Amino acid sequence: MFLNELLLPVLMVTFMLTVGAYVVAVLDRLIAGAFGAPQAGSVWLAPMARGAWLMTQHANATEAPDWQAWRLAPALYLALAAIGLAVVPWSESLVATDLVTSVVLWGSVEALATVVIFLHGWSANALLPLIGGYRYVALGLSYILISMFVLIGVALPAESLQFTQVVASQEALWNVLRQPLGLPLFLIVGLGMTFWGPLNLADSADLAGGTASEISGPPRLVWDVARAAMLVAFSGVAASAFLGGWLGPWLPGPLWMAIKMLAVLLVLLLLGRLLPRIAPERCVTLMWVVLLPLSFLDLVWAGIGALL
Amino acid sequence: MAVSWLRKLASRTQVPVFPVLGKQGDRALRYLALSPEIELVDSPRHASVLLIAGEVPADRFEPLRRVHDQLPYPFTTLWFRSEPWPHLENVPRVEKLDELPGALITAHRELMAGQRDSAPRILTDKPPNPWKGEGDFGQGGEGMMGGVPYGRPMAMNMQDDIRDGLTLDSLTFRLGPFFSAFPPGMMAEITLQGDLVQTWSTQLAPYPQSLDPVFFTARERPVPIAELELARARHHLHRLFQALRLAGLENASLDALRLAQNLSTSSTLGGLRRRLVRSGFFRLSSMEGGVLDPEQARQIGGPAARAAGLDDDLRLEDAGYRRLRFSPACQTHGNTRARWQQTLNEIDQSLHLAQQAERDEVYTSEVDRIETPRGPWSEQGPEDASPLLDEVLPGLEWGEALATVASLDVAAVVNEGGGTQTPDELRVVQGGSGNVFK
Amino acid sequence: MTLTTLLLLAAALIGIGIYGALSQQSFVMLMMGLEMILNGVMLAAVAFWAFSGAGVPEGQLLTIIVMAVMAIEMAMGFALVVAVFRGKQADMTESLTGLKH
Amino acid sequence: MELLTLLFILLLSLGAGLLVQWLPMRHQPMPTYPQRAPFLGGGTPDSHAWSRYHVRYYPMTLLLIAFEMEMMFMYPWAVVFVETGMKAMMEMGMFLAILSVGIVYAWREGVFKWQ
Amino acid sequence: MNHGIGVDIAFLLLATLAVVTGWRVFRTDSMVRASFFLLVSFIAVGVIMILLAAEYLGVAMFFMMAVEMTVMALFMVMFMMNPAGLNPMNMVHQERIAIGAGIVGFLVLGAMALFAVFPDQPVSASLDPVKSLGNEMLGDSMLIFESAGLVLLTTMIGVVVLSCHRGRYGAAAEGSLPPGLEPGGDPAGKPEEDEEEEGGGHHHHHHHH
Repeated sequence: MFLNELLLPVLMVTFMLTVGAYVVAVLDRLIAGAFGAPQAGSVWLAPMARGAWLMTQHANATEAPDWQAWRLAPALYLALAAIGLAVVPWSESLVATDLVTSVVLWGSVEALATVVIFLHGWSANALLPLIGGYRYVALGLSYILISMFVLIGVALPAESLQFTQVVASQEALWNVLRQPLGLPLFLIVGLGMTFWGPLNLADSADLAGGTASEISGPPRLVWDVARAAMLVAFSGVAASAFLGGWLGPWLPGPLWMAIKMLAVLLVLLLLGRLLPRIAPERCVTLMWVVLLPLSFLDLVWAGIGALL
Repeated sequence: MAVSWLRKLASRTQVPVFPVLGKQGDRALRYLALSPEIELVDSPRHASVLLIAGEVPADRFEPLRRVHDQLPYPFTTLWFRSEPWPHLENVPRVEKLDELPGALITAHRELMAGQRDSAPRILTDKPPNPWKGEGDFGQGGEGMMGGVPYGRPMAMNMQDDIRDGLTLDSLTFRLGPFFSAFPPGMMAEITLQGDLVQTWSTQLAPYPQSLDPVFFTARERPVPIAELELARARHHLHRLFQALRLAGLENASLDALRLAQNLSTSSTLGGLRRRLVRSGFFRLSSMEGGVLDPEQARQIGGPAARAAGLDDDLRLEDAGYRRLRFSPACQTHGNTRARWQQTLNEIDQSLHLAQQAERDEVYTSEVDRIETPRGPWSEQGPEDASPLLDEVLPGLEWGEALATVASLDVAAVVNEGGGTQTPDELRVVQGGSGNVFK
Repeated sequence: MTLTTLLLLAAALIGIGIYGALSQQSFVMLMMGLEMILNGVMLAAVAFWAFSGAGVPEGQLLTIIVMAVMAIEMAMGFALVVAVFRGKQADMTESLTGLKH
Repeated sequence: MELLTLLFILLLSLGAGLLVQWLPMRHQPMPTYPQRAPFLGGGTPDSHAWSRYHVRYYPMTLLLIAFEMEMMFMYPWAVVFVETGMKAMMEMGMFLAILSVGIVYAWREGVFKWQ
Repeated sequence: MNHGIGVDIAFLLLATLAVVTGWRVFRTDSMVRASFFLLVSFIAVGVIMILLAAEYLGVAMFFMMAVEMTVMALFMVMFMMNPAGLNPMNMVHQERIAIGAGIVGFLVLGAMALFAVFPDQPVSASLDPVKSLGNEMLGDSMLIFESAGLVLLTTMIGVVVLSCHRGRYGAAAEGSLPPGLEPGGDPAGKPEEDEEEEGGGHHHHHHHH
């Protein structure tokens, strides 16, 4: 019992955290290379070399930071990614923690991510990180509603708030087809919660790295790994909610899941490379005035679909 | 044991370089942007090597010392075409552009292998204000807001907010001259309330930029229009590179740079432009800010003026251009979006002109009054327009303000040029093969 | 974990909340005190629901309504703080003693 | 039991995150004051960055609090939606309509702009 | 309700966490820390709720409170002087009375908890709390549900009216501000603000930059 209920989940999540973050780094590099970024050396070794360099670099300090919060924020972000990974089902029975309300728990992870990223920007007590943190809150408070509507949409046909049930309800037809608006909207949420690519309002170039502009060495390593791990956790949730999770012919469930997660990751990283960073003000307006009504529409669509 | 293994691995990473740009250092920046082993970073905290590229004038030594001391240990420095400070020992200096990436890699590897010590701190370890021993916990503050807790005073509300009725604390600071989103060498004192610019005063003008030698030649004798127009397009593409990098379109920015490098009369802008339009660069990025009124537009001149609806262009007075039936294209809104659309149109126009001019072998006829990519050059060359920013930027959100700075080409033009470039630089600047006039 | 221990915890939270709401000078900190009281109330409601309400759904509904009260209190409270600050540049309870100014 | 596992995973990853930061830093000296000054491209700030920061989107956050409350009602509704059928649909339609009025009003008032 | 020793330990730890962080809220100088201490207190209570089988309410507590406390932090920082507590401060009044009231409150409520007799009717294991809540909301308590929607709409409108600049000064200042007509001059089209609107003792210097 101990083995099954404690050790196995912990091992699964740890494995996914490390391997997932590595895969994200490699994929992003490959995509950048495909779009013409100059590259040298082995793509496979590069993330490790970078990690090793960050481990040798000393950690920076600012004049009067909020020390506890500053060091806690990257670790907490990593912990949130771990929780996200823990609720992702790999097959009917292979799921780290099968909470009855795991869909809501994921919503909470999204909300808490906003807190953590804000804290990261705030606690450095420096101007550029501060602006980054506040900008992120504008984004974080805007995408959360969209995410919730979209996830409630997938909970409707499942009649449950549990990801295993949500996957099981897609036996006949995947949600990506049943609720065509859902996945695109949800992908935007994913870019938002990892402040990736077009929604990188927190760590942007015009703030010299934003919330990360004052950190170096190991804290930066944890922050980067956490961000990549969050992307993996998100792609797991997206694959379960919209792409039928472990469902699929021929191959075993976990393998299907891995393939689908990779596909979602690929799309996210592509979007990250193709789109420019959105202006914060435009982002808020867009989220509330265009995307939120679209997510209403998605919910109504999902509702009608579930009743028919 | 384990540590040496870690360091060995660390030495194989892409070398994170924080560039400090001196005069004409932007060439090195562009060269490094396309070097595979080098990663240019925006914050010294993310760097292992501090690169001083080009000669830094004496009035910027103090900021340079500050940035130098802001790199976390272990780090090293490299001086490119500038004299290292005498009190720094064993500091490598590099002259040739194509040796630069190699030198940076060596510096990083030696640093990781322990063959080279980390650079020393230059400034004394003192807080900005003495504070030890004051206040309840020795934090240095007094009462609620007074004193200098931890060496710095607290922010106060100094001025009313210019957009919203709420008056909260304003933050005043000086940004630059080594901030990557600024034109090289520019420093400004900025007051923010929230992320909104309240006041902006440019304190150090950007370094005068040197144009392609062909513009200086054109002031002396007629030159082939094709060559002139290619140089113009290249100048604009270099600016586009900076702006796209700032906007988070790293790959597109490298494409712009490559296009600039390999520019020839057969180049077209179509692909890049399509890519920018499709990516939503004109719709998603900060594009509404920095509207110039006609007076301001006249002050700055050049494409920025044409983007604000003024159709001044000295090329109109040139018989050679008249033969090519040149007429300036304009935008009306005068904001950042209009400026980039104008810039893209002008690059396109330049390429077309170059193509036609090459076919018909057209030369310029005017030598006293020429249109540089920065603006008209009649009696005097285009002058520094950075004070204009003080009027344009207040009221803008931070990202909008920086996008506006990137879209305005404010730096003056150096008055004599051409002769200072070494052959390898020319190759880099002109991109090797493409140019038919060599 | 029994009903009694849970109610003691709730009482402790409410006690802290009462202290906060009465002692704090600034509006926003005062609101924190109120939130803390509601925190205790919600815990008590769920504890009753779980241990002596036989799981009637009204118990859960009560908690949700307390949460709604909290949200409305916060939203309106902050809006008022903004409005007051706009007028008086102050966020202290003392500054609102007189309505004439 | 799931909850305890989840708590365990949380503590473990949090601990790992902190440990990776703390272990190499044990022997590192405190950086000098010039290094600790905030990076402003060589410039200096007049004051600490911590201040009464003017959040330009504050009306939006208040709107969100009210809005988020709705989500509390939506989740249980989703679970019983199919078995309740059309009635749930109508009810939620009404609910969403009320909310949309709120958004449209807020938009017209310029709430989503930077104040 | 039967549960293992693990649940008891977890409850004890969480209860301690909730009380300690709850107390720290009023004892820290940094406003951001205060709001996030409150958040931790809420989260601890939320986890206890999940332990009590209120699985939905507990988790909902996380996301509700995460958002509310973020907003709380934003506003605390906006309106409190010295928001990060760089200088220690103690902004309390009538503290003795408040402490007394707090203790009395705790004692009275605690005594009720200890001595009152409550019916012992635990939740049956077969109950699905989320479903029962949903059915209740769509059944008997529908009126509450719908009126909550209306109340929230009123809140939204109230919030917008009270907090928005535009409602008081007209729409001209929204969006980006036009540049000055002459160098260094006032922004074009900026409405003249009504000096009488502003009471209190603060000084205005509108047109000085």
